[in-house]
Amino acid sequence: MPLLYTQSLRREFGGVVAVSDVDIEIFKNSITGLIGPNGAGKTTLFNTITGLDYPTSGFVFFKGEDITPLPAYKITRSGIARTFQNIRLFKEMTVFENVMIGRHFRANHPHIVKNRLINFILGRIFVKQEEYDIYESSIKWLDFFGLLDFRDEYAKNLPYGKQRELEIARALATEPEVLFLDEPAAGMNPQETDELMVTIKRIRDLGITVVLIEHDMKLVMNICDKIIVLNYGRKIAEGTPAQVQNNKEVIEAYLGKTDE
Amino acid sequence: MNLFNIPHNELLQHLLNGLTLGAIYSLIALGYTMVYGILKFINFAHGEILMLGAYAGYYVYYLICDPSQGGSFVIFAFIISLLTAMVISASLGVFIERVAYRPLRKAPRLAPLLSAIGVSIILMNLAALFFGTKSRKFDYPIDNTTIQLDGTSITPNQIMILAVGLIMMTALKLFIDKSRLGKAMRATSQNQSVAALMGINVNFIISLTFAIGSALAAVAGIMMSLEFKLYPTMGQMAGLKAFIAAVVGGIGNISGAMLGGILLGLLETFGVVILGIPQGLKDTIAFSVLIIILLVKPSGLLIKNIREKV
Amino acid sequence: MKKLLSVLISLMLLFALACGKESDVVKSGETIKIGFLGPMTGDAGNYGKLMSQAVKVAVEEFNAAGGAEGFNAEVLVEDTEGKVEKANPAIEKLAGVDKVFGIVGSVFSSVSLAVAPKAEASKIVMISPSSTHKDLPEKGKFIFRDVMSDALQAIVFGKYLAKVENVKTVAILYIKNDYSQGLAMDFKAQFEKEGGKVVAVETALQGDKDFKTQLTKIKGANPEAIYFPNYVAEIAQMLEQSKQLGIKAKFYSADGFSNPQILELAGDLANGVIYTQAAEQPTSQKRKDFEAKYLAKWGEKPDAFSLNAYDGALIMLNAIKATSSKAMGGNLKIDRDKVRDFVAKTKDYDGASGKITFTANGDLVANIGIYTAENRKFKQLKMFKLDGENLVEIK
Amino acid sequence: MLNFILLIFIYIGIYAISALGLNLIVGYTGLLSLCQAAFLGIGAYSAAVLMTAFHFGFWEAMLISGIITALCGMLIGIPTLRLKGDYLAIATLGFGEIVRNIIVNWDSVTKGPMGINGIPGPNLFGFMFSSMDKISWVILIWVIVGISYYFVRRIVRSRVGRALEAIREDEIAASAMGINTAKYKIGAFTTGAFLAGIAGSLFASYNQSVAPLTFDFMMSIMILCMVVLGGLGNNYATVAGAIIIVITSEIPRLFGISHIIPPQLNQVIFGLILVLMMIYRPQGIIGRVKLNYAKILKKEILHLEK
Amino acid sequence: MSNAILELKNVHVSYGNIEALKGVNVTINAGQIVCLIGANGAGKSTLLKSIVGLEPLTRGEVVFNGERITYTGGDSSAKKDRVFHSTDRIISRGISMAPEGRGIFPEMTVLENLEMGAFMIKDKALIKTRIEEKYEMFEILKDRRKQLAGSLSGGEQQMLSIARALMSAPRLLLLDEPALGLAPIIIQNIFQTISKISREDKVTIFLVEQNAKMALSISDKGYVLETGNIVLEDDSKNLLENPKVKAAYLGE
Repeated sequence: MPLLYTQSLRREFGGVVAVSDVDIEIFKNSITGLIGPNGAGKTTLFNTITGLDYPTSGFVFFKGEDITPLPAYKITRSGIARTFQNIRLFKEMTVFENVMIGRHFRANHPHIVKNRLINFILGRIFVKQEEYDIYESSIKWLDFFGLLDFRDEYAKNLPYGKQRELEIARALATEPEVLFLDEPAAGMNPQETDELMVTIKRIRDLGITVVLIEHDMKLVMNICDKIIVLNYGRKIAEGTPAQVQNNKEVIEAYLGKTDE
Repeated sequence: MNLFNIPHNELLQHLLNGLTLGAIYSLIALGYTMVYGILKFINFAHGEILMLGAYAGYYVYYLICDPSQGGSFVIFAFIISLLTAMVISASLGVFIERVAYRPLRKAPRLAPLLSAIGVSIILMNLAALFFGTKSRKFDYPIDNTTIQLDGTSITPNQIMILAVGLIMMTALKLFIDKSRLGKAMRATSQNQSVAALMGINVNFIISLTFAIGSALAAVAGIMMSLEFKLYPTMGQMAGLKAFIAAVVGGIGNISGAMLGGILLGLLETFGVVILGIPQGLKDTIAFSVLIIILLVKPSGLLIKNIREKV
Repeated sequence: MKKLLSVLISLMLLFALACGKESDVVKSGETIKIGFLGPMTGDAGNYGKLMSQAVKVAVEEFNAAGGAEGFNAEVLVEDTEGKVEKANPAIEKLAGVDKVFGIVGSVFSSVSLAVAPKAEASKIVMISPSSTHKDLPEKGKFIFRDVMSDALQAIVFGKYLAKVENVKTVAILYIKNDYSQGLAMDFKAQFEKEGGKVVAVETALQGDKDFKTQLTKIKGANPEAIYFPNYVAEIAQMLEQSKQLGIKAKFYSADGFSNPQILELAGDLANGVIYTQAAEQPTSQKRKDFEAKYLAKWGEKPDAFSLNAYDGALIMLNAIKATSSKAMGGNLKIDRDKVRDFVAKTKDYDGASGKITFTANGDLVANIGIYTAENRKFKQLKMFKLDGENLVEIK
Repeated sequence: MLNFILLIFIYIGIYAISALGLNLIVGYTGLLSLCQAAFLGIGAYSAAVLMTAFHFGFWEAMLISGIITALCGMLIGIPTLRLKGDYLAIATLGFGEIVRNIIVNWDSVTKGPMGINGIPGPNLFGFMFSSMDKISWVILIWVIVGISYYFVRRIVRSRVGRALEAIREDEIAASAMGINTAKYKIGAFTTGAFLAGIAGSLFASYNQSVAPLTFDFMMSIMILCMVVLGGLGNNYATVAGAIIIVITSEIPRLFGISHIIPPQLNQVIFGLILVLMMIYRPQGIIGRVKLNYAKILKKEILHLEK
Repeated sequence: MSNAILELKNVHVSYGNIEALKGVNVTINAGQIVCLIGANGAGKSTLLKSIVGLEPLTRGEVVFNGERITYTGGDSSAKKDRVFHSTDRIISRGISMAPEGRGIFPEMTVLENLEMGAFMIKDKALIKTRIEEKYEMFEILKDRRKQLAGSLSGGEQQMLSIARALMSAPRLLLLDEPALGLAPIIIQNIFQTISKISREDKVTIFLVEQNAKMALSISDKGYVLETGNIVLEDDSKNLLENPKVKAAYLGE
């Protein structure tokens, strides 16, 4: 059974169908690519799955449970994290704090912290225990991306490539089972893209399932186990990179004649 | 519901009163909405520009004529004073933008807001200092004898307010939609730097926006003084209400401002009448309805709900 | 935070040392200070302005007459904006910093009620020229007013309308402020007690200028008369809009109408409106003199409250003059309790607003005049006083 | 003079408490609220009614009115879930006007335009605070300012503070991080309103009277000015802002020239200061002080490890 | 170099204390397509903005068609040595730009967007013919002329942005990352259009692009910008063979 799947997921804006009855299946510990022309509904699909948008009809199942009606924060808590197409870091916060926010709800151990309010006001020891936990794991994730040296920098002052990495680090700090990446290589030069491919594989090796939207065919074709192609909101193809690359419909709608 | 117990001529009367009030709110709301559209901040001094425009019109009016004489010269004088007031208000609006808002274009969002509040306090009190705090009467340029129609009363002044409001709003709407400068205004409000790339002089367009909005405020101010007298704080509450109306209509949207203004005028008159509660609670009813409208349509009546792009 | 607090505390200590001693002595070369407390800015700013000008006329008159033992008086005008929280610093400043011996004010009842305990505690005679709320005089020994209370005015007028004018049905339109509401409610109670019928009670908010909705409703109720116990700007609006709506009822008002501005704002519409006001000697020379002086100095006419303010100022200045004495070093010694007692004994004082007598608790013993406006002038029609439950006309 | 200066500090304290509350809403959470005066009014009236009509003691009344105001804050917090930026500001503005309107019209409870008089002072173990005795009032109010300051400081320096900051920076990203943005936004309004309610009850008790004209839009603006003028998102600056604004508006009285210059001129000067301040220091006099949570944590954890 | 239409001489731009451009020299000859490649944050967009006056120079000068449109003397504090023309005046000299992120006016129709491109032109008949020309070149825009520009797809918006920039018949067209975020097939289309414009309309084009391979393949000359400095300048075909470029920007 797939870890996450959708059932005729549909999203309309006004009369415009952005996502049209899409079924996708994401299997555990795989890397799935989502490609398609601009306006094909890729990001909308991401949004409806991660709760930032709601589907007009259809369902999203995660670990066998229907998560369609849940708000974004609950979906994140259930184990789905994401990044954004236009990087959405907390710009006026430091790198370290960005990752700490990712740990925000994980620190919420009700069995440890009783009488939250009183403890909180008095700044008592249990709250400190909780903060300690946040501190430790934030360090861990920063280290994973080699961002420790930047920890006290403001996020807005990081170079572009590092900002992308920080956003992924922040998402991983929520300890997700599935990670959705929306155009992670956008704006990266080929060198940075190569590094990113390695990173994504490392993330997969941690046991995290990855789903990504990307226009960089080199990245998609190299690391994805499965590729799903959307056009005008519909799924037009699905399969291994090789299958998709040779699909006539995909070439017409998206890839074009490849000189490569 | 009390509505059905009210005789129809009384209802008609309420409708008429509400429309007149709404026309004035609409005229004020237009200025707010134009400035907001282009600079994305609430110009709290708009109500004071209105008040100063009204005073300017008042002084010119009484300088060139004696309204008690009546006759066509008074009407002529009135038109002259209206135009002068528009020019003075427009210059004032442009001047305020230069001095108090332009240095703050790149400042944090709240800075121009507070600056505008400062300007509003300054203007209101300067007016009180120079013109005195007492109310003044602005004599009608036309014979304002009530016209009685089947138990419903309408005054020529009300007709004038409705007509002037309608003309101004239509003219503005046409200007914004069709004219070259109007389109440049819309372009500037959507994206300032790209508008500059089109060869539009953005500073000029912003000044123009302030000028037009302020000139309309002067018209509203004179209409208000005819109907409700003239005093230094006249722009305060009316301005606040008109702004709320503009937001409910959909801020930045010209038709929205008109709709919001008329809606507020009608709500103030009908809200309590229908519920049969004391008139003192009219603001409660009107504002509650407006907040509820906002909750249902968070970006205002005439603007499509735009979801933030993720 | 700690730094801030320590700076604050040391500042306070410094001032504590600097201005520690209290005194009721006016040093030679200084002036006897009295205060005026009222709204000078905002919606009601004009009322404060007119009254403060009247106090200034009174002070000038007092000084011209030689002052007290050669000491001149001076009035300090403080703005309350008509708000309690602004009035508090104002009275604290008058009481604590300027150490005034008397205050004319405050204008609004709500503000007067709030500042009265402070005046009482600082032993400052406070005479309000316009706070008509019935509870005010009970706030303390030092609290007086030379304006008649709402209760008295409304009761007399309620009786007058029902008994003398024989009006059966009345509609009331009042503004939700302390002055109008007090009058409206007391009048309503009295008028109903007399057997009259109040067919509609409509309210409006302070600052409103559009009363068409209320008037349309009142028109629907078809009353014989409408009572507008408001301030002039609103009354002018109400009269005009009533006319526009074709309302044929008779109009009645209260002493708020006495501001001559109404003649300017409402023009001929003011004609025939009947209103109450503390009765005055229409021919009183004192009033004519005051009005002339006022007009000459300020270029405008005083309203009825200004008359009260002028009288109040003179009453307290005269009391200071009568009770103060030269002390050592050419200083003037003033005993606050004596000043208070002197003011309290005021009986049949011949003021610009009429004969002034204070009751035991400091309220005005007043005869009520019924007035009207005619050809842009005010005219007294009748004069009444309340004898128990009975209305007695004074010829 | 001393009394007058003490009085100013009493007012500063009252405003500072509600400005601290507003700072939590505007400065930390980034929600523009224009109804802090309404919260102050609700607090003041609740306390006034409780103490005069129901004869509650000051302390119970203060607590209850704080809670009542907090509930109202929760109510106005709900629109924040749907409204953004200036639209929210307008909803709060409307709410403020509604509150004022209701206070004026609800005669049976609020005594309408007359206001409520004769509100007693607090009684602390038999010690009665009288409004004539300013020193004890200054101490009482500044102790409460201190508590509020500590309370807000605890909030912003914790996990909750970081969540609020994240919401201000990017609400969508915050919700994608598992933060229940609705809860925190409403929480910010509730807490901000609670502090305003406490300030309101002090206001009522100190002035011994409340009147509806007091809690108008201008007052909300004044409190907002305190927050912005000092520096958004900086509690220390907020208190400084309160001091500056109140003292500025009392300068003519402090220098004893209030009866010489026309009162309007006083207001004009105040407006001028506001405009000039914004042009030359748009970020506020002190500005935002960014907390560095990494350092805070490090300090606290070192403490823990000991 | 009489053939140079645009020259940037020692251009410096700073944001606060951070220097985004550290003395950039660029020369663009008339009739050519010149591209500027570089990593994100290298200062590519800043450079374009400084040409049209959207970003003030701290030092250096920009010469267009032999005329200094922006100039600051060596000492940036000496105010009298500064000449800044406002964006609208620079545009009026014959420069046009399709900004990064397309910059269309979303709440105006396609037609109105095109009209805005011709804002400087007062001759209504001329505007009309120009619009018809653009409809011919970009057929999709003709079909969509009554639609709000915000409802177009990304590729269509990019086409609109370029068409709009051409409405003023500029002598120099600045394109800021036209391929950003577009699908491969559309990117191909856009670049074909760009070279077509250069060929047919005889417009000089200065192209800033991340997609180095595409940009270099259609251009005559290329510059490589790294952290505010031009590090390479050569004919495009040479750059395509340059091992450094290959490694860093072509991913080979």
